[in-house]
Amino acid sequence: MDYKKLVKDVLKTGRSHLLEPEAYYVCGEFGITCPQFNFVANVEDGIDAARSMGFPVVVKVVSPQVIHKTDAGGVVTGIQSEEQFKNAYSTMLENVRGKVPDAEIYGVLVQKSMPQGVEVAVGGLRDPQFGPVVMFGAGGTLIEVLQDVSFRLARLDRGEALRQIRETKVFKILQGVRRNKPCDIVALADLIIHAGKLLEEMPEISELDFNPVLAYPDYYSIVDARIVLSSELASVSTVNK
Amino acid sequence: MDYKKLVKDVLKTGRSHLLEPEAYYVCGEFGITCPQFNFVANVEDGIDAARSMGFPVVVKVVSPQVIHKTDAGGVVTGIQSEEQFKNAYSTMLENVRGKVPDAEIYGVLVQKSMPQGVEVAVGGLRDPQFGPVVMFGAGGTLIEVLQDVSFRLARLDRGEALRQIRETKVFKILQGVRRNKPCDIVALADLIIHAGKLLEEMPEISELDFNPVLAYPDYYSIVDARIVLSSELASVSTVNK
Amino acid sequence: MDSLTSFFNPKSVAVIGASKSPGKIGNVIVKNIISSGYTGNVFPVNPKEKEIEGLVCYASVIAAPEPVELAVISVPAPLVLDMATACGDRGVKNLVVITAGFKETGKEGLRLEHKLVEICRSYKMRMLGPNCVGFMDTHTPLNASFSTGFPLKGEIAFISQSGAMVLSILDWSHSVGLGFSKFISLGNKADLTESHFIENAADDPHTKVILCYIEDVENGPLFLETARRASRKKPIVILKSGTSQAGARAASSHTGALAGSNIAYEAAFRQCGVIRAGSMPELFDLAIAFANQPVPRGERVAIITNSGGPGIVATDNIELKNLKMARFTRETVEQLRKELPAESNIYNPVDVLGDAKADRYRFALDKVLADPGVDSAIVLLCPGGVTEPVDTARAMVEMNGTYPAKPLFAAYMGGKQIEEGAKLLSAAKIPCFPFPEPVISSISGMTSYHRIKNASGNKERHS
Amino acid sequence: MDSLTSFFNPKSVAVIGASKSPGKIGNVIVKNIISSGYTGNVFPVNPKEKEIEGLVCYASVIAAPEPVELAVISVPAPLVLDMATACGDRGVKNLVVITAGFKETGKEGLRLEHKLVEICRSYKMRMLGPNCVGFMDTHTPLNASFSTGFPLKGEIAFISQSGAMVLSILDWSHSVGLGFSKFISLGNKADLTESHFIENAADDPHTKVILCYIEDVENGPLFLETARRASRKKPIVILKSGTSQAGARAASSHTGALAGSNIAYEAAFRQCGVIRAGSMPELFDLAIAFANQPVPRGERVAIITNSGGPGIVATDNIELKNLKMARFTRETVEQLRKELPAESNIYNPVDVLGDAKADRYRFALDKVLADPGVDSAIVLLCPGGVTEPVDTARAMVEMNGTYPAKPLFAAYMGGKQIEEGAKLLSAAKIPCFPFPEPVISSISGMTSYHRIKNASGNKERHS
Ligand SMILES: CC(C)(COP(=O)(O)OP(=O)(O)OC[C@H]1O[C@@H](n2cnc3c(N)ncnc32)[C@H](O)[C@@H]1OP(=O)(O)O)[C@@H](O)C(=O)NCCC(=O)NCCS
Ligand SMILES: CC(C)(COP(=O)(O)OP(=O)(O)OC[C@H]1O[C@@H](n2cnc3c(N)ncnc32)[C@H](O)[C@@H]1OP(=O)(O)O)[C@@H](O)C(=O)NCCC(=O)NCCS
Ligand SMILES: [Ca+2]
Ligand SMILES: [Ca+2]
Repeated sequence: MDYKKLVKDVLKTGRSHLLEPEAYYVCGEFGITCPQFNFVANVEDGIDAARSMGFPVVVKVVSPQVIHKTDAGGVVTGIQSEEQFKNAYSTMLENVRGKVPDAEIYGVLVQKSMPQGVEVAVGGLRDPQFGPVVMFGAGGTLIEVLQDVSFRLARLDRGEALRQIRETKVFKILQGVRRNKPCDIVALADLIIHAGKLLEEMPEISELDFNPVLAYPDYYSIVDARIVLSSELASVSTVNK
Repeated sequence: MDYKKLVKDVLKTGRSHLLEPEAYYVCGEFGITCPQFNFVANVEDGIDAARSMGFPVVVKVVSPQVIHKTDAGGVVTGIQSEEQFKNAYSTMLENVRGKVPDAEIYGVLVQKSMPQGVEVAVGGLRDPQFGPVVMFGAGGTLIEVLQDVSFRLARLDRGEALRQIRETKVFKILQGVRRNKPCDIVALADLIIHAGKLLEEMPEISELDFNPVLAYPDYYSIVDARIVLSSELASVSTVNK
Repeated sequence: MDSLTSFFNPKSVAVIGASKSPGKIGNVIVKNIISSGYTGNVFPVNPKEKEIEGLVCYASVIAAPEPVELAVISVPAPLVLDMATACGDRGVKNLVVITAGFKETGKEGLRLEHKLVEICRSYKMRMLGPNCVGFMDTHTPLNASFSTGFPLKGEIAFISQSGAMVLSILDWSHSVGLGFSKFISLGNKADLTESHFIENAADDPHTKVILCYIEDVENGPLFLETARRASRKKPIVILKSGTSQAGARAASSHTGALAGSNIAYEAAFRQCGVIRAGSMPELFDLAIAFANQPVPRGERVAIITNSGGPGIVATDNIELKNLKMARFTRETVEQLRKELPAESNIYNPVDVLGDAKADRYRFALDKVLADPGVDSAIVLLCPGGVTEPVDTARAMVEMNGTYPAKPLFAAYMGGKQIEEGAKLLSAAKIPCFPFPEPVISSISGMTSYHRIKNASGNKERHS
Repeated sequence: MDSLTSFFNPKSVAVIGASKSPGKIGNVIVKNIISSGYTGNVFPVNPKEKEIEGLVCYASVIAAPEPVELAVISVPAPLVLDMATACGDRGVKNLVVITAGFKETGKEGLRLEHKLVEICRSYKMRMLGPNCVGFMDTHTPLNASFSTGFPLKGEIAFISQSGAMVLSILDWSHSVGLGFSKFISLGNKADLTESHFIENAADDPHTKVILCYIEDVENGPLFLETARRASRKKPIVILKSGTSQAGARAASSHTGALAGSNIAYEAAFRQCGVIRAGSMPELFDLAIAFANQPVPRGERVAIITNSGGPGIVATDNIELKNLKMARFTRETVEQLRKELPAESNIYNPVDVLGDAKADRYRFALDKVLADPGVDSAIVLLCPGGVTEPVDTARAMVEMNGTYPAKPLFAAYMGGKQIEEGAKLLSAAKIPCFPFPEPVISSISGMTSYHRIKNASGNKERHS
């Protein structure tokens, strides 16, 4: 399906954010790579998916009502075997039903487990005066507290994105502390540029938030993606529905 | 043994820092609590120790030549069973012998595994003009990079220690973000005060570094302790030896 | 963007709402135009008068005997649209609308302002304002404003969204002897905005540094494009207010501006090479620095002082402001060692001691400025029994001439004892401050412009 | 610590090394003592002279006809030990040793300095210096220094490790009309240190604020104890230099000081309630604020302005400096709404509009200062056609009298047009600055002293 149509369709339903698989799909169209994943509707398909991508895997609930998936018990990581998968699958759904009783559950995302990396975050928002703004910073759950972030307007070249990365403290970690190898900072710079392009080309998107992004010596991987649609457009479509 | 004598004896051997079990011992004398541990010389004693404190446990090499234990492969965490223990014990010693060939290995520290908590750090140093200074901040490997720390002179009361904690960004996390319970901040304040007392009473100690300290809603736990002895005194005793 | 030549240097100016009554804005404007030394034709317009301030007065701009390039409108708001239409009919090229009572007063005012802009567009007139003080150009020369006084001639263009700030700074500038090329009061920015004037100032041969006070940017994309181009030619220093939450609220109640977020401004300024001033003093300190001294080619600063304390304070600030203490070559150190008294400090900061007279300062300054490892130099002077503030200033002026590519600054700390020397320095374009910190803050701002220019220069070369 | 009464207010002063030659330090000191209006006995000491500046000169301090409470020594370094011994023998209580050539010159000097201290200790004499400018006390009055000039009488004690800074600030203080209770040049701090003078100033009824410039603290524990006690009585504002790595190197080459680390100083200052100034301008701005206005009881600031732009700038700074914009009570808002023109902003910042005369400022200020939600107020004024800077200043002086517990500040922005008003304000102890930012920085520093006092007050109550 055309990603632009996808977003328009979601807006028509009055939903204000993309589901994780939808978000990965749109990201992919802008050259933003995510770990291998499958969106499944039952445990058997889930096991097939896990087997074909190889353990360990992660499962995550996919539901428009569950935005903070971890808080709702909607995420299980480090699943090593089919047996563990079955348990995790059902426990997770139970958790979610317990915590968010009226959640419509669309299915489950099975995602390849990623090795440990340096946690960073990339995000974007739309400024009324200057248009899309991209954010880079330290990632993980501490991000709001640490405020180790730097901003640029979206239409930036690689040199500017690299300068943006260098302004953060997490940059030192990306360069390799102790005996760790340095991470692929150019790949992160390109991720920032792509996030900016996404915002520029998709006016329906008001905010995006990739956190954490795991950085590796030769690679990066977006482990969670939140894409918020313009609430004006969304509410308008709700009314029209 | 008297902790003061212990430190003097170490100084006499010309060693410039305390081994981890020594450090915990000295800490204990100042009301600084550490997780249950045993210092063992062979794998059998290790298993006994692990069994009596209950799995999971952590093993760490104890050697004056190995200061950055993790870098030398001298730490294995999350040991769940006797079998895993045996493997971990030997693999760890092999690692260390490989990376630091001439390390004298005094034994192995078996320590109760601690649940996840908020990682903070407490430290201390000696200023030529004002005497002991205590540090509090965000912990973990990122500590040097994030520089989320605040300082006080050692002779401080609880109110002052609480103010010190409040000056850091990690304080927000200690208060409980998302759905986490707030941590026991008063216990951390007392830990700072005790660290200060330790420095005041023990002029032979030039620096101390508890990182990470895990903070819990009703508790804290020091997961690693580095205590550096005054290099002047140490080198003097080396000469006298 | 088309040029603003006919705006700043019009062949003729009409004042619509000119008045005979002293103190009224329409009278002040006519007087200001005349007393600024403007050499073009001036046509006061007022249906009730035949003559104002010795000039023939016309009943309407239509009646002006020659083409009108600029019209300054200062009639009450309800008359402004008609006056603008008349100007359009007369072929006026540019308007300055002083009158208040437009967007800043609410919905009805906004409607009126939209109509005013429509009239301008339909006649292809450019407009400054409404709700502004006007503008001043010291090189034309022309004072098309109701200011009290006219600036000294200089090379600073000040573009301000606050009219009051224009009047305050104009008054202040005389007390410190600071010259300007232009003062522009933007008002409501209904047509011409900061972007247009930045573009113009960047190409103005009489302007060396572009100073802005703004509460918002009118057109983000245009600003970005303009500022990026302009910052490659000249330093642009901006004080942007409304950055705090409370400040943004105050700004929107003041101008009705829906400002972008502070992070977007921060990013925008950085990306288009604008230097952001953190305060009003910093804005004008930087203006003085850029207008009077060359941009340093690097971050290595040398300090020459006659007392330890201020030297240490300055050294601390160098590090704080992301500059570096210069390291002298062995040759420089040896020369200083040979000639300075034994107790002097011959490393940076150079301490020429409390009994240093002008010749000792001169010697040290000569050696230090000649050092290839020094990008800029600061002279610190505390008055003492034998200190020679005036002769030391003269020596600095001489050295500033000998090493024209290296910026030179002074902090003369004191009152009466250093006053004359400080004045001499300022007059000779060596910025002189009463404390070390603003000197270093200025050098730091200038050095960041050096980095900006280098970065954009590289970019152009590589792409 | 024993009191320094006989030091600052001695019954008699001997000058050892007094000279007849104009310009020589030993001559300047005698003249300074006389011209400061000192009313005790003055005994010049010089073996070659019979009379100096009209006073009987003695061959030795031993020959002084009456007990000597203070001796100022300004003979060359090799003679100082003998002179100190003679002073001890004569029963002198306090010494000021001007002479340089001690610790600051290296090992040999340090040895000499140790001997000097031994002599003082053995005779129980207290000593300021060596290597200092001396001290001035405007309330005794006594100028026991070789300064040029004498300070205006005031309530600021300035204790400085830099002699040059004493001379600079003294000169500067006259140009801004700032008064001092004491100037103390610490020199090498071989006996008396910052701690002694902080303790003394805290108990001095003529001192309201204690100002220090230091490069290091001489005795950490003593400083902590003293400053903690003193800061409960009076604000202590310190500029500590040598905080950067380069600065610390410069400081140690200057004074041979082995300073503690900056983190220890930062912690020490915070724990003993010292307010740390970030720069020389901030140090003196805070001095002016504390000396002239009461400490605000909280962080809620009200702003009254006649123009939007500076109001927004000030509002931004309030947030930046950890202060809060006051929220007025409904009553205040209603009163402002009723009396001010419709276009005014009646919420904080109150915009009384460009055509505000003194009466409108007066009205708004009265209402705002009466509001229980306001802890301090700032008046911003830009000159315009009808603005009345002088009458507005008079209205402020009146209101300052009506609401003596609430600190009041002004930023008068301009030059000639506001000069007289600004002077009137300063003379009436309402600090007036040329831009809003230093006003807010001062209020912020004062407010942090309010917090310090509250915290230590609570501590005392609870323990
Ligand atoms: C523009 C403004 C100053 C006019 O106020 P004013 O001078 O009191 O207005 P007046 O009604 O007296 O009109 C001005 C002159 O124009 C004259 N006039 C009237 N109709 C006219 C016409 N059709 N053509 C030309 N002149 C006309 C008036 O007769 C008067 O001249 P006079 O003194 O000879 O009578 C006022 O409306 C205003 O906007 N003030 C605020 C300005 C300001 O602060 N700007 C922003 C600064 S940041
Ligand atoms: C103290 C100092 C000023 C003396 O220098 P000087 O005035 O050139 O020294 P002199 O040799 O002329 O001695 C001073 C006077 O003391 C007199 N004197 C000599 N022996 C004396 C004695 N035993 N008792 C009293 N006076 C004596 C001298 O004759 C001379 O007086 P004169 O002018 O009548 O001849 C100088 O040594 C010094 O230290 N200067 C630096 C001061 C300084 O900068 N301090 C720190 C500021 S931050
Ligand atoms: Ca606007
Ligand atoms: Ca010292």
